[in-house]
Amino acid sequence: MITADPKGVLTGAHFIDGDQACTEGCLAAGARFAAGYPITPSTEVVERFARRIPTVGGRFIQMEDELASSIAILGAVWGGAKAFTVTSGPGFSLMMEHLGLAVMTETPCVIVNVQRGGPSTGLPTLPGQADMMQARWGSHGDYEIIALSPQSPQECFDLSITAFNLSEQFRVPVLFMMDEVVGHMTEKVIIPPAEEIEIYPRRLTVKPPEEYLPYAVDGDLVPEMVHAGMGYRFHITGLTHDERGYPAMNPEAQDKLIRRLKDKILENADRIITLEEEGLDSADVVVVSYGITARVAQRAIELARAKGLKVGKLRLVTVWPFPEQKIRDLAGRVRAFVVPELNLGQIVREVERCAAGQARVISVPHAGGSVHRPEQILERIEEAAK
Amino acid sequence: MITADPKGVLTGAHFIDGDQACTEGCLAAGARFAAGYPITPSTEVVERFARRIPTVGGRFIQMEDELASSIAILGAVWGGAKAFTVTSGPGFSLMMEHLGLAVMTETPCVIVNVQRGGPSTGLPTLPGQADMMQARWGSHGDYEIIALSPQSPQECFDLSITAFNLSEQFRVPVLFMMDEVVGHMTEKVIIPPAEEIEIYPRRLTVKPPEEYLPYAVDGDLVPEMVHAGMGYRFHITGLTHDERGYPAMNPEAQDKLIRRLKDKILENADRIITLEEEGLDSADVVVVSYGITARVAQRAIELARAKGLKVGKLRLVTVWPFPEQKIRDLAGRVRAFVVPELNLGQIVREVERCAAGQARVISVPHAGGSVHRPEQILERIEEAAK
Amino acid sequence: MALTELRVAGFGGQGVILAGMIIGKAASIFENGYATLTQSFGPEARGSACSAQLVLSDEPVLYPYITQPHILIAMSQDAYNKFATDVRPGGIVLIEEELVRVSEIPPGVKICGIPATRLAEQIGKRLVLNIVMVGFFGAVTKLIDREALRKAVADSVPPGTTEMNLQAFDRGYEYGLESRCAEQLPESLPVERGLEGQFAGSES
Amino acid sequence: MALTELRVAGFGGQGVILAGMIIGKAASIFENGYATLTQSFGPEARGSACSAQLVLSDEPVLYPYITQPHILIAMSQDAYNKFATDVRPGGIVLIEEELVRVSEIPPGVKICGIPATRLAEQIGKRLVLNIVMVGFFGAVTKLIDREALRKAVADSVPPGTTEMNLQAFDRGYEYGLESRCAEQLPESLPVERGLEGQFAGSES
Amino acid sequence: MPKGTVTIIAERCKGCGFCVEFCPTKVLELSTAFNSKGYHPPHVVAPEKCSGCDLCGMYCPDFAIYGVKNGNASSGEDKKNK
Amino acid sequence: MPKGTVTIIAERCKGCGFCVEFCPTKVLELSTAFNSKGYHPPHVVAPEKCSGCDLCGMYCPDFAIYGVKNGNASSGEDKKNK
Amino acid sequence: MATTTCEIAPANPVEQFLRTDRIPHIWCPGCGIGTSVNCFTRALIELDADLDKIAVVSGIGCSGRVAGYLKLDSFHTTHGRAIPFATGLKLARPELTVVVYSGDGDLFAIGGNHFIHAARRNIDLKVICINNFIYGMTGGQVAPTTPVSAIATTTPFGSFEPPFNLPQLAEAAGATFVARWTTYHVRQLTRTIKEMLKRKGFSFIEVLSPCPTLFQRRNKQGDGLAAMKMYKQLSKTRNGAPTAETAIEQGKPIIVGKFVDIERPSYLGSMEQMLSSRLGDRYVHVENLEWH
Amino acid sequence: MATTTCEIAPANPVEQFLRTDRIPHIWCPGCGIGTSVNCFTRALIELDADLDKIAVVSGIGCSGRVAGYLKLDSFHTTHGRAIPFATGLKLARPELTVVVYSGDGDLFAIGGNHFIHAARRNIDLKVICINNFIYGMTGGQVAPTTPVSAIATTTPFGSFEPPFNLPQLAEAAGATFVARWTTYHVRQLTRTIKEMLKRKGFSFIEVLSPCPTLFQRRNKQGDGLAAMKMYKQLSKTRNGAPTAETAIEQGKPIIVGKFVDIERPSYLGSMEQMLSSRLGDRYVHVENLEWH
Ligand SMILES: Cc1ncc(C[n+]2csc(CCOP(=O)(O)OP(=O)(O)O)c2C)c(N)n1
Ligand SMILES: Cc1ncc(C[n+]2csc(CCOP(=O)(O)OP(=O)(O)O)c2C)c(N)n1
Ligand code: SF4
Ligand code: SF4
Ligand code: SF4
Ligand code: SF4
Ligand code: SF4
Ligand code: SF4
Ligand SMILES: [Mg+2]
Ligand SMILES: [Mg+2]
Repeated sequence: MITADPKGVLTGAHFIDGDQACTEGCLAAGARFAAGYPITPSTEVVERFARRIPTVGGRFIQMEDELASSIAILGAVWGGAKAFTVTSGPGFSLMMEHLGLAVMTETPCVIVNVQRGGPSTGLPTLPGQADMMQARWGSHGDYEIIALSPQSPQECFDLSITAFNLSEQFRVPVLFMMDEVVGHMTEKVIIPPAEEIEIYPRRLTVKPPEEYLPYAVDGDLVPEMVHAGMGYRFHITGLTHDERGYPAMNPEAQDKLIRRLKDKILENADRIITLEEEGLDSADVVVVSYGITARVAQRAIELARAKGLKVGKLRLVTVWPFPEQKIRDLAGRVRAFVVPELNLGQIVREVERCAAGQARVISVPHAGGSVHRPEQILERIEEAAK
Repeated sequence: MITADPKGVLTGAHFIDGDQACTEGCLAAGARFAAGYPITPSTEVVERFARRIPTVGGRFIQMEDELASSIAILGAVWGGAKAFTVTSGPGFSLMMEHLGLAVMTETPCVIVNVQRGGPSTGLPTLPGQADMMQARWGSHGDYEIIALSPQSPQECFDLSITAFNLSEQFRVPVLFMMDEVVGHMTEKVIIPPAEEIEIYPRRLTVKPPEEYLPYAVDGDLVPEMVHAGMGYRFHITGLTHDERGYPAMNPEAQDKLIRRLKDKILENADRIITLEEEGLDSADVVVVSYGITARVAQRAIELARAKGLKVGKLRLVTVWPFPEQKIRDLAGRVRAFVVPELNLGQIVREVERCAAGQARVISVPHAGGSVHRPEQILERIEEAAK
Repeated sequence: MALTELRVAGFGGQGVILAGMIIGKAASIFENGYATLTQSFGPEARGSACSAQLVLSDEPVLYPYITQPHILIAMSQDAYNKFATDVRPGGIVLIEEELVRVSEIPPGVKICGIPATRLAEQIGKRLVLNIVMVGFFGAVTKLIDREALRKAVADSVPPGTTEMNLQAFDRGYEYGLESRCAEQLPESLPVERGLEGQFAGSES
Repeated sequence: MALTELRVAGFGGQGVILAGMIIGKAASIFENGYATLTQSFGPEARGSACSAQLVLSDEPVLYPYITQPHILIAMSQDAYNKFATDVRPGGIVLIEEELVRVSEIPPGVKICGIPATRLAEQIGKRLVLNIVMVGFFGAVTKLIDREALRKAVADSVPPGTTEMNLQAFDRGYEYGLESRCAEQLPESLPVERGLEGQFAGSES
Repeated sequence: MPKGTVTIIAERCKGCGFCVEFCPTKVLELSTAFNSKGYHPPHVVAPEKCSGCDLCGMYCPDFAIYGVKNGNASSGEDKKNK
Repeated sequence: MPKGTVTIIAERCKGCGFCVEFCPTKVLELSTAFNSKGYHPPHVVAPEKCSGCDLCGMYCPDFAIYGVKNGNASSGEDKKNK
Repeated sequence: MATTTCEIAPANPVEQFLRTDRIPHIWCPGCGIGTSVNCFTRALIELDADLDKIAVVSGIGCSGRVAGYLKLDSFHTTHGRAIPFATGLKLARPELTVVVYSGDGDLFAIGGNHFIHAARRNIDLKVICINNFIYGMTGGQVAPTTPVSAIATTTPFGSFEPPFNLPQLAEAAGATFVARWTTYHVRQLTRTIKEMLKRKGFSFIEVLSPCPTLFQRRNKQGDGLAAMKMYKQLSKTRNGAPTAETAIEQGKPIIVGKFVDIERPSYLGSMEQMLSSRLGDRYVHVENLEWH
Repeated sequence: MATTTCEIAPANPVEQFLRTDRIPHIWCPGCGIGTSVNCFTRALIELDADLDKIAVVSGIGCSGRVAGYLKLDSFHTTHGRAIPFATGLKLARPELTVVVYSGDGDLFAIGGNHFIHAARRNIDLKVICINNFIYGMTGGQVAPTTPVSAIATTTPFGSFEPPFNLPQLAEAAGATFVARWTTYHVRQLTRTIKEMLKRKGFSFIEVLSPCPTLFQRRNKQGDGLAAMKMYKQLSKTRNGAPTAETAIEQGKPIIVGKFVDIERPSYLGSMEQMLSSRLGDRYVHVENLEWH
């Protein structure tokens, strides 16, 4: 770990919304390139970046569409930058091909999705959390990604740094899954001094070109990178490839590559996953939630506790990789999980799968466009506690 | 149900591959418009369509990309045609936004995905089944679709007709999830006479324009359609909308619409789902499979039975909606499910979820690029039977 | 301050969100409290209903939404109609009195009016009506220190417009200090009826 | 016919798949059996390794892949090297004898060679070498009726080329009827060695 | 009787002033009053000058005004419009 | 000694004939023999005419032939190429 | 009296074309989109067009909302994809007159590829592009039409990307009818729309239109009315001007007029001709692909 | 002797640029792509270019495989997206000379939008488009360059879509350097590539190239050699020809040459200029955005 480049760090207290806090987080993390295409409710992130970056030292380009912005950042990363793009549902759908390319070429980058109501054009100005499964499954083929879900402007700042760090550490695109409420909610955000911000450095090789194999790995399954212009004359392709990065059109190469891409995430899941846990030890009922819904759920939990119920809280700061083991462990000792989401039941399916019949799993769906009323969640907690 | 238009039906025995059989199925189903963009291993479907359609009476256009082809078909449907498009992984990823538009506007259409090895450019000429979760979750927002998985050229013909029928019946895009093996495998395909082919007619309204509400529904939750040029002067939008089809930017409209879009599929799941079952009654172990893998699994099942094991077969002809109830029922009475797939474990997650700890669930993953060796599956069956 | 819920509402173009921002910033940056501001607006850039919700508190705000606001600032008729009945008993409704005709007041709620648009126009820019409203709010509620509010105004408006905005703030504040608020249907407030007359004229 | 596994292999541009198609069609449409043809080829349109696998049977074919073919038709050296050792004992390998140097024959496997490319060139079009091969296959294996194969050829080639293709088929068939097949390393087959000589010449 | 009649739907008006500016005979002026959205709609100051040219109608982005030539009341009615 | 030398890498050749056709001095002809891919590579029929112009090399899509001017053997060696 | 109340007034000519239950619309005071709609509807009136056979397809954006306000068969599709949707619609149902009505960002940023390909193919679409030099709907970001040095939210210090010259791009791609007017030119625009609706082939009208909220005001050009006056003052009609000379540049007149109007077989015409010439009697022509 | 064996031969000039462990390549006999690669590599030799600072970006297609064979920093991206990838690369690391090497389908069908926008912005990219009039990689489907009435697998009865005139489209979009040669013109092509590599701004060379397997043969134009002879015979060099006159049409000469070569500030130059003029000292210029 190194510390942040002070040029990007706007140390101090700010009353800003989640979108803007996200921009500041990316800047603090060292992002000096962003390519974007406007879409409500995410545009403020790149608007602020466009305003800030010329005085920090970097570049922003508004591309012609999301296809372009999602691959321009990959070009920038191979050119040496830390880079990200920002979008919402419809644009996220358009980025799916390049999410796959980033996975396949192991290009560290961050894609921010400020979720709105879907499907299709849906509710452009209103919140949703219905792209959570898309984040995991939206591109063709098998892969694993990392997805984080902030619950406040402060976390939009803090976790976008985490997103970049994970992305560099595991050479994987990290999806920063905000939602319209968090994105447009304004609160105090404290930005610490640069020297208090830890940055995971790019894993550049120290090997000379003759010895360097772009996709050879050691212990933690993550290969070392080089940048264009460094004299390595390397090749990168979205085709299945061997350790040299050359196309290898056979099932053996496929098996080796694709499994490693999954394993580097799954085998490191413990190092990746962050959870916020509270009152789990004595809980009868555990509320599993993420993003803005976690704050609504918190209120419901307090109401339930006030009624004497033993309710625990498990907030998924990291949504993907899914904390399978945690759920399995809890399932053996709690009565039920209650899973409120701003969708008709997405992450609850994972909870259900991992609970494996050991505990009841109760979905508290919501079609989006607003958040739950705490009472809606409370009701289901009460039902679960019965 | 009506019978097929004989103009599109090439009655007789043919030695053709799955791609070509799919074309013939679409033609028999009444498709008179296709828009496509070439991509291996799916291109033969539209190549054949381009050759056939001028003498059948219809139109084909090769669009500039998959974004275009996937929405041109929606335009054609609203103009009155039955229409489809065809692609493979990378193109499928590009179609995700318009899959959502089709869901939202309830536009009946068929999207064929001849799956190859992924992610990214992957293995263009080799098989995979790793877009199965993408089929369900690849577009932003909440929705349900229907996905079918044929196992032979004959089924490429038969089920593409089913795909169109379901699409018309439920006004939902139907995903026809082939794979490279099935697509490029050549076998005898028997095309029956037109009068033996049943076609679900478009649900056009008989109401006069004054009384017609584009998105009002009755019992089965599917609204009636009109075509442009019929005098209804209707409006269609990808925004959340009310019964008039007008944008309605509030959570109530969202709730009503999005739930109905899910419910029309889920509440009709029994009418939609087709399964091939064999030996389930007495089975200890059930092999759950689909597409080409089902044929490989069949061989493994036979080998296992030869060893005296009680193995049942559940082939998912319909993969989505997932046959939850069937798995739940079986889970109570079998020892284990064995789920071979040409991916690192996708549909097995659904099996796991629905089995809810009542039976063991054993994944037989394969990264793609070829099919399983039957012995690989056999081994896991044996393990499961222990 | 104790947890206070506040809503600012009007139509797009009136600077509703900025008004909320300034109040929130004053409370959380220039005083040492916490504020959570959420917003809702229509799909378009301008013209439709728009509102900002603020939760002000001494402690970090958990649940970011308001349920029953203590204070409503209503800058349009639509806003008033939609939100006035939600205000909790004992609360206050601040209105742009030339744009809002007060049809019904929830029991126990005080109504205070200001011709903010007209005052803003007098200052020279109709656009500053929101800042006039913020000043008015400051004076009527005394929830937040005047100086904190002023600093927040200065910190939130485009450079070059600071002076005009501070003037607008002060104008609203002064007006607020002098104004009387009503607790029942104020027959006397010269709202829509007047307009009707004028339009009838223009259409006849 | 009993379940028979067959592989046709060569490089792209040799019409490998079409050869397989014709055999499959003959078996499943023009005789009353079943055939499943699967194919594998490289990413490019032409030039790299390419093979077709056929399972022929009297009953519907379940498992579509071959495991150990009874018959291999090898039209390039690569194809031979890659696939010859898989052929099951008692099986047959048919080779394009000017392109394949037989390095090793699996025990109990018969090798039959034909200069298909040269024969095709004699007929006038190098491209029909695959049809020559099909004819050769028909004569050597007698697995499928000659007429069924001829019909399948006629039914599978572009209109206008039927005659040339049938001629190619017949040429291959006749050659096959006359040819002797070897069951051991055929020192006498004039393969790569000869070429080497020629290239040496051209490079010196 | 003037040659034309102009109709104003004040509640739709957003006070852009296009009609006032581009009326060739200067029939209109913006009023100082607000409508319920807070805009100043136009009012007629010189009715006698109205030619019914409907330029105001063509300019009005809010479909809030239109002119018709007198004695031509049903023009523009589309028979096919059900 | 002729002015140039042409080198043929027969195993790479796909017999397209570009080199033969566009050699300005007609140094080459396609041979009748096959290489192991089944193509007919060129061979040199008039070595004395070769100017080493490398047009054959510029045309050859398969990097299978090239000409160099005699006494110029290391031209084209790139110092930076590690 | 020269004015009347609504009730007894002769109908507002645009009224029959509106989904009046959706009015007031969302457009800002002084936005030019509504003005263009007036021209479009007047053109339909003057043509006495069969309104059942006219379809409007929009993408996403303020301009893209036109489809939603017009009481015609109308489609509000996805951002940038109005043209391929319209292509499918037209090919399935050639009897329809298919109008694509959308914004500069929609048609030329994300949608640029579809535009040039439809122009190349000469698909019989009538494209009306509201060019307000900005992304309106999303709050004023730079568009591929934004003039150099203009302020947009994503070019807060002035845009440094040269904009497209849309008529030139359209012509180079293959459009057979290319015109430009501003919302000041209501009569000319109406006339050109009429012409376009009557002809066959890919047709394109660029309509320069004020976006006071996000373009004019931010660039200190005043309100919508100020923009209209500026159009009036700066425009120079040059019918038939070479499109290479129609770039909109600071300090130069805005060239308006009809620039291109040539005949070339439309896509469907070419298809018909090629297939029937190559297939003869085997070619089966069907007009509308209506499915029953 | 005039010929030598490999071992003792002076190095094949192209060899140093090849990933020789990947040769033989996948291209067909008589395919022109390899010929264009020769020209590109000769241009690099003649320029004595620093090969560590040249990056090649390709999309997907036969032509798109160029990146994979060149021993330079090379990127094989997704279909149609080489240009936006290259844009990101160039903007992050301006020191690189970024060459986009791809096919007509890749750059102008699916990738058309990126092309016109990069041209508009005058991003300093050097685009080499192998135009073989067809989609090679996927087996011969119609491309936006396919001549009318040519047979492709998706136009089995003859294409009826007019192709783009690529130089005209490029110029209309804003390209500052536009040229066309065929693979017959190896010397001219080499020279023009050299010129392009030396200049700044969005540059485009169209290289007409045989695809014997899927275009020539299907259209009864013989093999690659026949195509080369045809190019030789039909080409007419007209440097500076107006791009409106460079359409490739049946029965007319193929116009080749350098058509456009103008100066316009590049995207990065304009950015630099605008930001420093508006922000003065506050603007922080960094050349490469290298992250350590
Ligand atoms: C895929 C996608 N990306 C982005 C958006 C957000 N978006 C909506 S409208 C718009 C731009 C509209 O600009 P323009 O077409 O010029 O229309 P205007 O609002 O200016 O009339 C954008 C970027 C979207 N809806 N979908
Ligand atoms: C998204 C996507 N769509 C389609 C394809 C399939 N595809 C690969 S290459 C290609 C066309 C190549 O044509 P061109 O660019 O002209 O290259 P050529 O092969 O002719 O050199 C297509 C359609 C793909 N890889 N990705
Ligand atoms: S043009 Fe319309 S909106 Fe504008 S002032 Fe006149 S009536 Fe009002
Ligand atoms: S109809 Fe013509 S003259 Fe009458 S008010 Fe309108 S613009 Fe003026
Ligand atoms: S140009 Fe090259 S590939 Fe072609 S014949 Fe000559 S050596 Fe062989
Ligand atoms: S180097 Fe020149 S002269 Fe020599 S063979 Fe090659 S082309 Fe002919
Ligand atoms: S933002 Fe601009 S384009 Fe959109 S409605 Fe307002 S003025 Fe019109
Ligand atoms: S298919 Fe065409 S473009 Fe591709 S390698 Fe072969 S000849 Fe070249
Ligand atoms: Mg716009
Ligand atoms: Mg091509």
